[in-house]
Amino acid sequence: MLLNQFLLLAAALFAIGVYGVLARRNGVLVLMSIELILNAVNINLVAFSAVRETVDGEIFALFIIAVAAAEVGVGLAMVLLLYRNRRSIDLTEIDLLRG
Amino acid sequence: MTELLTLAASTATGLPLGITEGGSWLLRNAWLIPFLPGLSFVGILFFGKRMPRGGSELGVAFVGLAFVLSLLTAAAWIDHRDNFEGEEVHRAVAVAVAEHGGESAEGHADEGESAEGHVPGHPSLGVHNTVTWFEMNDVAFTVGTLVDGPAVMMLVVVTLVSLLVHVYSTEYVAGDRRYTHFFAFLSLFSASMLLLVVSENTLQLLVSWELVGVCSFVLIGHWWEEKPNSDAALKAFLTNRVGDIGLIIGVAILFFTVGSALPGQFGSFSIAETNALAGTGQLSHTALVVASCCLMAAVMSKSGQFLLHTWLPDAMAGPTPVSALIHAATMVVAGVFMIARMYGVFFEGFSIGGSSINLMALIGGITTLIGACLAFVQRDIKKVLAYSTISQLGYMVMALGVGAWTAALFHLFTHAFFKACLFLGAGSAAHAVHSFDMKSDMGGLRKVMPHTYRTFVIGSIALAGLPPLAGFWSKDEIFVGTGGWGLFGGTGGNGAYTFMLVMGVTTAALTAAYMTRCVYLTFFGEFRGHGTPHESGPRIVVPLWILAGLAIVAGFGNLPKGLPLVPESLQERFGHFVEPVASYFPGISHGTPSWSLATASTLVVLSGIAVAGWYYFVKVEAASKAAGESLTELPDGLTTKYPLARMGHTFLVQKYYLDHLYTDVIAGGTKGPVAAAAYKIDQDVIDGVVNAAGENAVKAGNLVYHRFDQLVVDGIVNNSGRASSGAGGELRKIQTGKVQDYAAILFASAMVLAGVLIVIV
Amino acid sequence: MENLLDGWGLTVATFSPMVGVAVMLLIPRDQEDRHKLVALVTSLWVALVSVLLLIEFDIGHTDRLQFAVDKVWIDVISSHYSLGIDGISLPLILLTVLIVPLCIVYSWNHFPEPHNPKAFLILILVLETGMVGTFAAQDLVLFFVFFELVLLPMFFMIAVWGGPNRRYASLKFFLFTLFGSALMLVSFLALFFLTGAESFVFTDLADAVAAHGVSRTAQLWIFGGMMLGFGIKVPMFPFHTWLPDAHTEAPTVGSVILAAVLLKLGTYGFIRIAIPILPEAAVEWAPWIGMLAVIGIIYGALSCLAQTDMKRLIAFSSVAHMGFVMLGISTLTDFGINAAVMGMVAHGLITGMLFFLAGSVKERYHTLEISRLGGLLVQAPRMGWIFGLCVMASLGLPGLAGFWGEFPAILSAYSPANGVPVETFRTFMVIAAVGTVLAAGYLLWLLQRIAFGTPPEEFADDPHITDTSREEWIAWAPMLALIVAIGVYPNLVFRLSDGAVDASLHECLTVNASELTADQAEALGCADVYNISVGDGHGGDADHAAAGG
Amino acid sequence: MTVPAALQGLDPLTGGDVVVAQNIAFGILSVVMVVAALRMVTTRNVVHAALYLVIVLAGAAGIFILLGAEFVGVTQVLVYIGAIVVLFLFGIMLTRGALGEDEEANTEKRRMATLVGVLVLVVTGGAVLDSFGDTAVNRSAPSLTAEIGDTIFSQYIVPFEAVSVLLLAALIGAIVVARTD
Repeated sequence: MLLNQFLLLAAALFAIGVYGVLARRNGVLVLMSIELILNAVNINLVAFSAVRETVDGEIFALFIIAVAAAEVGVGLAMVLLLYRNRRSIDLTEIDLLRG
Repeated sequence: MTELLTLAASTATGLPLGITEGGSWLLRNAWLIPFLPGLSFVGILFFGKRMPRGGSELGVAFVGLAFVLSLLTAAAWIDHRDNFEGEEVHRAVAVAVAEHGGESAEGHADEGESAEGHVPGHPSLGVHNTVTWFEMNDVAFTVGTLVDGPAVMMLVVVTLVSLLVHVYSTEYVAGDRRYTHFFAFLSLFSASMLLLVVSENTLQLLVSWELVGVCSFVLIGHWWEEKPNSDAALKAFLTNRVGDIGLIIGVAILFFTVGSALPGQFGSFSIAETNALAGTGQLSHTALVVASCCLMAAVMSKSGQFLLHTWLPDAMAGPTPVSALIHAATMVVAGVFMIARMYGVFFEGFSIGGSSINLMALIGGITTLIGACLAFVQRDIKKVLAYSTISQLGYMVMALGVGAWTAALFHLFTHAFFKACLFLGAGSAAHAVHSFDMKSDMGGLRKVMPHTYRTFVIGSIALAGLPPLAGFWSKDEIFVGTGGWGLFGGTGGNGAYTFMLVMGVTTAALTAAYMTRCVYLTFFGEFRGHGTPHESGPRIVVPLWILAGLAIVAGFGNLPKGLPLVPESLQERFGHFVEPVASYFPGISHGTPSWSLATASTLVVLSGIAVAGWYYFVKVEAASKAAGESLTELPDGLTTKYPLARMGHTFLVQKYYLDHLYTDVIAGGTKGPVAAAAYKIDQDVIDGVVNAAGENAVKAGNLVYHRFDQLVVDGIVNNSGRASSGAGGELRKIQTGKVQDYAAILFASAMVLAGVLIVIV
Repeated sequence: MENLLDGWGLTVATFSPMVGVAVMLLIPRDQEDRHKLVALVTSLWVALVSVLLLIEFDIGHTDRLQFAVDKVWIDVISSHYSLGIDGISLPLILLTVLIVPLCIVYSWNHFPEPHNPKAFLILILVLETGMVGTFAAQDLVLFFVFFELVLLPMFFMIAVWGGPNRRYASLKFFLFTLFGSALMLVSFLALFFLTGAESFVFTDLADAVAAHGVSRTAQLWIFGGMMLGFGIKVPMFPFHTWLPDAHTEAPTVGSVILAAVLLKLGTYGFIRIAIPILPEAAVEWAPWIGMLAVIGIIYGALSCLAQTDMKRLIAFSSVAHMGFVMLGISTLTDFGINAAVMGMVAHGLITGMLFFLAGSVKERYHTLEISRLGGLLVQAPRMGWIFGLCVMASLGLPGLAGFWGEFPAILSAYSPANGVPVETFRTFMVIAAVGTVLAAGYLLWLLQRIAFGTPPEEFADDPHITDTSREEWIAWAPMLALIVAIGVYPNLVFRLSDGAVDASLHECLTVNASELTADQAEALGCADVYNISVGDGHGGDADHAAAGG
Repeated sequence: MTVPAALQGLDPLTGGDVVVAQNIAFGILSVVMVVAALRMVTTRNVVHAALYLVIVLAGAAGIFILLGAEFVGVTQVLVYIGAIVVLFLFGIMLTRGALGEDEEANTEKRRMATLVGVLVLVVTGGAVLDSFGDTAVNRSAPSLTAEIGDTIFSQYIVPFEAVSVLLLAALIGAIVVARTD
């Protein structure tokens, strides 16, 4: 197996995740897409650690999984808050930063 | 680069600079003279308002002190000139020029003998004293004093006129809105002018040059509540800035050109070194030509030479004392003095010797003519004097152009007195009638203002140049100096400047004529103004008489050589003491005076007076009698009779339309269309690109970012309003405030940059 | 004391503002006086430390890095925590630590809306750390960190306390600068990788480039990237459009800091990083930089003439003035770069003052429309005279600071360094000289409209229009004094900068070609690169001027 | 290198076949993952999206195992599929009705997102291909969980603690943000 195939797979997932983050209007779906991105990264890390025959990469992957869990928790909480305040989780309606 | 230094030093033999570090205490410490007025400026600025007489006493005291000091300095110089036996400063130069420099120095000597009777072989070493101002790149930039003939002469003139004007002003501007500020800046001006006079290097010259400019700006705009005044001030300052381009560039060129001849040093501002090296002819001639042309531009603006003279008449918006001091006697001659200072450069640059025409002489000649013509058509007495000042400055520049250095400075010397006298007289008259308009508000003042009348007439005659008053002698010397008068059987001079001679003589006639007109309109006929004018007080009259007296006697300072009944020891004293005989001064030759020329010029002047006198004192007088009122011109004059004459008259009244050219076309153009266009470009093109392209098109035209922008930004702003790219439009659209759009930009930029990095590494 | 300074002086000077910030974070927001006090004391303390540094600074060896610290910082990317100052950084640091307290004093009693002194002062202190750090850093990564640290506070200052159009202006400012610095970072990395230097420390990089040289094209690319990054900050001609908006919208103090210090980060980058590390590329780029510089001079001046808003006019005048600075830099001569350093200091003081004045005018008249103003000299004589002085200084009147940035720059353009086209630069010299006239034009026009004349009736008897207040005097007096002092005795700056500048320039640039013999040129071994034609300056008749110094 | 032990037990394969098997496995997994991912970001039904996410995550777990990182794979299944997705589903249910059928964002947005996505894919893919020509992954043995444990608790102890603090903070934060009163 070549390293490239894993990296390319990761790249593809990453790109798709980016698309999701940018294109979806539903907050929850955006969070999901972020998970996709994180997974792409994980694949890279694990692949590299497999090449280098060390466990560091895998450990980082584990950390990322943990952090992802935390992130989803907080993220969903915010979505809920949003929903409670605006009865909507449509990100395109949230433009408090508009200049 | 030490080895280079030694190498250069070994090959170099000292070039005599014609200056010395020795000399008496007074000469070495001439910096005191500018320092005193400077002190009074600070003093007046901070304490003036609290003083009983608003700080004027401080100004008068310090300037008076400076005057006394300059007199002492002059005395010290007279002693130094002939009796100083000190060390001359030599400068190591890259190319060996010992015999060259020596030759030129000794060339002076025997010219001195043949042409002028200097003490044989006794050079007049300028007294040189410097301190280091700042150092850069191993070059020490100094500030200091170079005291020699011209400097001392100027010191005396400036301090004297300045003192008189100070005294005069105490009455003239009494109770003015900004009495204190007026005196403060009068002092600052004196300080800057004196600093300019004793400048030892071109940088210092440049600094003081700009300082006198700004003083004139402030003083012209003294009554800045009225827009015309501030406009005039702006005009003066900007015109001078235009000339300063020339000064800056010229100084830069000279700096490096001289540096190329000095080992181990990339430039030098020193005036002595510059002139001396120019004399040796080892500086590139091209550089000298370009430099002299640039400096000439500066002279044109500062000394009101043709094309850049238009600011001077407007400058009359300032208080009359200012006009007298700055715009007649001292500041405007700064340009002339600068030429005289850098004469080595100009002499080589314009190759004055042995030529028959050159830029400087031409400009001077034209100026003197056009100035005189314009003086005819003025109603405002100060404008008459202003244009006559322009014309007289033209004389000086012309004289320098034809190589009559001494004559030029002598004319500067005498002109300072009689022109100041005239201005102060005009001021006194105007003070009485509260107006400067000769035709509507003056006339017949001779009865009520006897002192003003007499002094003004004396000044006018001196200006017209009738013997034996001051103007005659200096003007005559200039004619002699042109050397272009073979038909009068003269010899000598630096070339055959016949053309200049013709211009000069014509102007002499014109001058006489317009001064006659001015005198008539002001003092003869019946009073046309309102109220009852009365003679001014002593603090105005006394300076008038002093100046008038000087206008009479100043001419005797430089009686021509070989004048009968005059002992040898009294001839050409001015030339002897003022004209440097040193290697920083070119070897100019002097024309020999001739009776025929003097007679001719006198006759010309008389004819001028005769014509104008006949017109005014006979015809106009008669016409007024007939009309029963005091006329100022014939009801059926030339201009009414002949359309051609009328056209000419209009042409003059419009000042050759130069003002329209500058103000409306050039200035207006720059300020209006051009600037607007530039700004529009800025907003619509550059900023428009930025806005339209979002942050990525900072490098508009760079394909990558541009395309990226088209995609992303367009995607965001759904292509709307791209056409209407008023400032703000597009870029604000990027700022939708939506997180996702920012994220898009973030990702995309990151990727693009990553791509760049991949490409580069 | 000394050794303490040697080791810690710079670190303290750089990070004490952060301590102040920490303290202020703990103080509740409503205790404004306490915040002001802390901020002021902190900035004064920094100023004190810097003055001590100045006192201990060895004037004899301005070319040497002093108070240097060099510790391994991030080993992974071989970046060091390396601080140090020489004659170029010192004046700018002093300028910074002078401006900051003055700004705090100035805004003492009138903070722009929305008030909130706590946040405002914290931002100012963070800015101070960033600015001082940038001038002191000797390591590319560290430099970059500080360089960017400056960005955010300014962004918020404009975006929160700015004028009506603040969001647009702040975003524009942010994106522009970010874009520039991103490219800059790229070129830094490229430089590091290509040279394979053992660290990001400037000297290491320079040695690495000199030793196993980078390919010429790569050098050009890298220099180009840096040029963009620094040029945007300066701002150089095509990249200047963020400046007027940022200045117009920013609160007074923001404009002052922006004009006085932030713009200098760019030019400082040129002098400190781009030119010493990549001399060959510098020679190649010099004509282009010079061209952009003179375009900026003329073009900024013209835009000024078209302005109707006082603050915007002053902002555009910065474009023109920084043009002179860039011209001086682009000559690559000791003379020109000295002029540039002087120009930076002078422009910092003068334009800073002008923005202060604009702020005060705005405060009194509630407008900056030039057409509506007038007669300042009547209603507030002192302020009017101060304004006049600053205008004169800004148009480069000799005897005031501005002149010493302008004139030497023009002068140096007459004979640029070896290998730089002489005729081109002489053309630039003339154009720049013309620029001085335009400068006089718009500045005097401004002076006439603002100060001269009689006040328009809408303000004729407005009680709020008072003369200079106490805070203003305290804030302005030092700057005015410095403007005059430097103008009268420029050595104050030149003596510091000269040695350092000379050392920062490659010998081939500065050697006097006209006095080189063939073998000396051979010994230098750069005759080909800098096409030094031995025996004469640059050929041609008028060009016997010794190139460079 | 590693393959599921069962496969190894039945009949020993030669190295070559194993490589083939792995590549086949990888091919299937990757195709499934990419397709699922695409559906996930395009489907209109939120719940379906969550389920597609499950598929992708499972695929990722498979990839991990294929790479011999069994522990990571297992963790992936437990944490992601077991916890996070459930969390998501809760989120979806709690916000149900906000926009049940997530009608797609407007075309400009999608266009932009597509372009950026493609850009990302191109650049990263280019970089990858440019950097690692034909580095092969052939791992002698799967990494031991024990080894991972030792390393975490020795070398990476500080980050580990940090992460645990982070989780705690996240927990509290989530509660504070989301609580009703």
